[in-house]
Amino acid sequence: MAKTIGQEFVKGLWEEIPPFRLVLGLCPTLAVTKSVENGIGMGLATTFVLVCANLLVSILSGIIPSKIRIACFIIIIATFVTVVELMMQAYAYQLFQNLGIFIPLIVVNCIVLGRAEAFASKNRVIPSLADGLGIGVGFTLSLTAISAVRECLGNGTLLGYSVFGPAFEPFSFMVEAPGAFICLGLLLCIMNIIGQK
Amino acid sequence: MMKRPFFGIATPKLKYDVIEDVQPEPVSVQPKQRVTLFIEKAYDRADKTLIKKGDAVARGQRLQLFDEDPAAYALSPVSGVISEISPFIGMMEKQMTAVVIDTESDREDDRDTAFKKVSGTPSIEDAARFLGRLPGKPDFTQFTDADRTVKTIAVLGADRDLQAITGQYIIKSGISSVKTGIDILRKITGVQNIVLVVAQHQVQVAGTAAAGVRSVDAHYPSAHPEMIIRHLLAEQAEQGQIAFLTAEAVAGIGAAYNTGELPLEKLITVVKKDGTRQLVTAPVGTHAADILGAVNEQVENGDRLIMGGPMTGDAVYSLEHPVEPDTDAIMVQDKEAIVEGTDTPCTNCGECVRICPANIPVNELVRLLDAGEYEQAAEQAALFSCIECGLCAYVCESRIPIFQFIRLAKHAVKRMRAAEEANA
Amino acid sequence: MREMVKMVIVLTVLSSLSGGLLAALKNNTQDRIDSQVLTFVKGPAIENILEGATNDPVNDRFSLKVEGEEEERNFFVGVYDGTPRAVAFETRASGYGGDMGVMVAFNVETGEIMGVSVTTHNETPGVGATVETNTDFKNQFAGLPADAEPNVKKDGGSINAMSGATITSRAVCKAVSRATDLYQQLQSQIKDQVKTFTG
Amino acid sequence: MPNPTKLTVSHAPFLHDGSEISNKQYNIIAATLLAVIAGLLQYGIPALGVLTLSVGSAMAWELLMNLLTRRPVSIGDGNAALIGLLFAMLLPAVVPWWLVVTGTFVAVVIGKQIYGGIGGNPFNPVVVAYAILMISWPMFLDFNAALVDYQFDFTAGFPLVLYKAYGTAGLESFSPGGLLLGQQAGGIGATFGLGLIIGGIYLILRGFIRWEIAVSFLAGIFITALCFNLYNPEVYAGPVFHILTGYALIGAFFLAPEDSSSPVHFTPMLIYGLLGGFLTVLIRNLGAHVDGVIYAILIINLVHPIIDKIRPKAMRRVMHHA
Amino acid sequence: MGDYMVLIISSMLINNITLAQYLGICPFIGTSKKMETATGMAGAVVFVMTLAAIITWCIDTYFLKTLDIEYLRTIAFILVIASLVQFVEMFLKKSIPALYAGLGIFLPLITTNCAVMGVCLINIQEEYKFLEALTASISYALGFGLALILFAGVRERVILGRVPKPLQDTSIGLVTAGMLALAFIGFRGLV
Repeated sequence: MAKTIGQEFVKGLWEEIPPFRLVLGLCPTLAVTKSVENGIGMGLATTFVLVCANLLVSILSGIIPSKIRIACFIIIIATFVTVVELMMQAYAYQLFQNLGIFIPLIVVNCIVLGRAEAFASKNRVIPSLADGLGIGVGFTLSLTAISAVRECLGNGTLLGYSVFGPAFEPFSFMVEAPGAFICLGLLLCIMNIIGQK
Repeated sequence: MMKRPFFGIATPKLKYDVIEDVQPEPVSVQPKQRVTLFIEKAYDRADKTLIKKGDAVARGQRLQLFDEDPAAYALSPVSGVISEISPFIGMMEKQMTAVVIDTESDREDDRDTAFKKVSGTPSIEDAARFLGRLPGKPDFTQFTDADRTVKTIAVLGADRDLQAITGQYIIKSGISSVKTGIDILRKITGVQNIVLVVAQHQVQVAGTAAAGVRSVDAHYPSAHPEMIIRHLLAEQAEQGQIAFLTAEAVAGIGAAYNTGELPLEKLITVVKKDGTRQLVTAPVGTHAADILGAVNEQVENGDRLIMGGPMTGDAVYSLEHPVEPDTDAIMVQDKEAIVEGTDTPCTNCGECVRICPANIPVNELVRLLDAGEYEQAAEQAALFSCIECGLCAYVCESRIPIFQFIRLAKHAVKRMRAAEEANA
Repeated sequence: MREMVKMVIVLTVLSSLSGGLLAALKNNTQDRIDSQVLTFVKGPAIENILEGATNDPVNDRFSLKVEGEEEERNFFVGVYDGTPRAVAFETRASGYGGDMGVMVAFNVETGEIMGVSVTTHNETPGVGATVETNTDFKNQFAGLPADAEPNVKKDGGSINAMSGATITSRAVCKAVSRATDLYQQLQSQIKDQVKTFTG
Repeated sequence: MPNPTKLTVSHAPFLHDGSEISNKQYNIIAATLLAVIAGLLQYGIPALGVLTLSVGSAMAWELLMNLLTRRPVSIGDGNAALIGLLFAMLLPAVVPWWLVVTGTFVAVVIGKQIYGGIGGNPFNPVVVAYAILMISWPMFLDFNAALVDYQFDFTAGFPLVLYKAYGTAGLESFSPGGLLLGQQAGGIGATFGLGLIIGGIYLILRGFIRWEIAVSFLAGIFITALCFNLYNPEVYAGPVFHILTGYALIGAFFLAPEDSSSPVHFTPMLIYGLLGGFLTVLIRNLGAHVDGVIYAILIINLVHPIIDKIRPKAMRRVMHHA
Repeated sequence: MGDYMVLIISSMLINNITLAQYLGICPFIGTSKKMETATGMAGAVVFVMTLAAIITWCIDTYFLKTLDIEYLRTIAFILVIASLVQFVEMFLKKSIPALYAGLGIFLPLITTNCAVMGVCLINIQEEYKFLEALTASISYALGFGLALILFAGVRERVILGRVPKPLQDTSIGLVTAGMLALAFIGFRGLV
């Protein structure tokens, strides 16, 4: 039963990769994946919060009375979200502008609270760290993949560099809201097909 | 004949066939060699049956299967010897018992007299005991069921299904027997209000039968009991207050008490491949092959033989299939004329919804059934409102066998509910 | 009871720790955030309208108190050929998707509008949002006198609205009108302040 | 018994009215012919190219999806061809080939096949495809730009663009008769109003589309446009103009009544059509889009499952059941 | 009056919270498989979102802004929303059990519904005045409810279709939601 630290980490990259396997955190997934830059930024911000929150929750889980544990988790998560928010304003303002209210909204991202509640509060520090890091990296990878598809098709660029050359007419539907939904739906289908094999 | 009209703006209407003014006498057919009878009871205790293989039976004799179950019986239409008793699975997994009797022509005059002895004093118990398998299959449990009080009897002199003219012929030629039957029914059931329901053109003839007369209009399925209640007898539409009997059954009851003899010749409309019709009388239990042979109808590989009408009958797999007490028609369809069902999904064209006489949202229903959501279909899409007329499948452009889907679903839901009740 | 006390203690300690941490972080990043906001939010718009200025207008700014407003307003100075000739400041008006900010630059010598540029907006992508790039629309404001009250043609003015985005166009006009009002009100103070920025 | 006759056994009912999916699809294709031929005469070879490419690629996508999903090949039912045809009818005569192929991909694969093929799609595939393309490449679908190389003996502008830009002032050169005969710029098969009306009436009479939807859609346009027109005739064009321009007629007869994405009960069909017409004019007069038909149809497609719940109660069974 | 009309239509339809602003998508996908659940969730969201938006607006304006501690906004808001949901749940359970029976199971889900928090933040970001914030919140909530119910209507049908296996459930749900968003683009400019 007991998984090694490595396994805890790796499961976030495939078995439980959000948002494909763990269908959670759809809002930021759809909202910020217009460009790869935003996708990675959002992924890293979430990873930071996940890791820190998991770490602190697993340390404090002995002290926190179970009745108010959710409230405590929320305070912890919200603190780290605000830290990210402030740091990003100070050092990566454009990214902060692009991500908009989705930075404060990490606080209600079900993935973060879910990991704190379901994993970190029941496990020791090191596995919790690995879990948070794994899920975080998995989330970042997913966001990068989705945003790569959307940016390539919708804008003809990748990280700002032109991919298909000037003759390509960007399929700008992909960067609009309906395109985001349809793109994620089809990617999910592809994941399902791969997963079946 | 039954194709969609070129201009299809209005909902198609299927018209009942009307009997001709000059209708030739029915052809009388006798079974060759053997007849087959069905008893509606599972053949599960083979050693306890009252009738055994090799028993000699007389014409009109009650063939009861088990001692404790007097409702499970058949009436032998011929004299002969029982050559086989075997289980038979009918539609919807219905467990039945098939009894095959080899006819013996030299015992033609051997008649069973059990009924004659009681026919002087008509009673509902005797009627249920002897007359329940007369042609037309009168259902006497309607009157003996403790859960319901019948206040009106509707005698159906119109034909329920398309193309058959059996009911109309009974009204045309046997109205006096119907009248006698009605009088006897009044006596034995105590129900005074008896209504004769006939096709429009027969109202005058029916008026002589001294009963209230109602007429159904010319469009299918207005002669369906549910539709008759809804449109003609709505004022008495409390659950279970109306009992239905066919005119043929009522005429049979009349004849039986008049003569003391059980009438066992079933009147059947044979619809041939070319669409022409022939009336036939044959004892209940006569095999389809005998009847078709008598009217010179050739059946080839791939053709379809239908016991009953084109909308609600059952296609059978053997020419040896017998005429049952309620088989009003036998239809042969050429293999070229068969429209096969398909597995195409519903296109939501809505023809079924517009033609459904029970206002069922058939498009939704068929989607639910296709997805296997039977319970939900019963709750949301009015599965049990279906009166099983078959019109939805008739107009379906995807050619989905909707009617069969519905019957299967009803069967499944009923079985599920029964299982739940048993467990509860 | 003991559990209750424990709950209260844990919550209090946690909250105060969190509050303290954030307060400290906030104090340390405050200045950087302020300059980041100026650079990235107002910066592009200022550079856009004060094109060709030899100084860095985002740095060369002064603030003035406007009557009836709590906070001081920032004014950005553009230096051309060694003389501080232009001043730009932001006004707001409500557009289609909420408030939008418009940076308006005035030539202090002639009193004419030098240009307008949108700083923040929340307009519909593909419709009102084209205000960011629609130079034909924005160029209509350049050269208007400082007492102008621009208006779209539909409302009887002289400005051609962007097609399909009347509300956004209207909001820009309104913001520019506010700017001209403000400029006239503060003209003398502005001129005094601008002079201090010599090359 | 030796060698018994083998009978066909199947389920009741044993009669069928002979209607079939392919028959309906081919009839709808036939009904578009007048409008399509008029479009071909007007726009020539390029239009023919777009048309054949669209129909061909739509069928190819359908075949590909049939193979991928391992389902019976369904290109024979004509639905894919019809989707391709209707899609081409909406396009300008001059569009790049990849736009056509992408469009039919969206229509057939995303609009229809992933919902399980014919009958599964909650939205009209053609409309979905066109709306998506309109978001992505509006410049290629701008009729005035696309048709700039053509010389016509009538005002070759897309009436709705002129209307959007200049109000009723830009519409003097259009006469109802001219519009009816296709003297306007527009989609390959969407300009010849008379042809569309004849085709639509044919389909209604044959029962292949529901008159309730087509008529109420046009009535919705008429009433709404009339209200706007009466309120301010200077700014808002009259109802006849609205009905005869853009995709109003093709929408009413060929797009809105698509079976799978429209209701089946009587009152819902009327509501569906009226709402569609109302939204069309609303979007044209007030909205950001030049032609409201596409979005109006998407919106009514969206609400159709809910309005289709307005239906007569199913009959209560009264027979006694043992 | 006209401004409020603009605000209502733009918040409800054009800038629909889910279909244009990507908020509240998890419950949007999660509770739309059945019409009944969708209606329940829609009701609960309208109720909680309006309350939460008003309370957080007041806290922000009269507390955070006056004390100049706006950087604590995220913490303050999430705590307010979480306790509000708890309180509403307790209140409904005691005083209106009928409503609780309908909405009860959806209430805990709302805490992590980012649409609620999102609307609170939008109100502050847009610098709405009290009445504007109230109007916008109700319209956003109604917009969410409307989209959810329409989506459930479509989805009930799609679920019964023969959707290929890998696309079933969430995958086809997202694609359908995309088409919903596509339809809502039609409302652009309609004010």
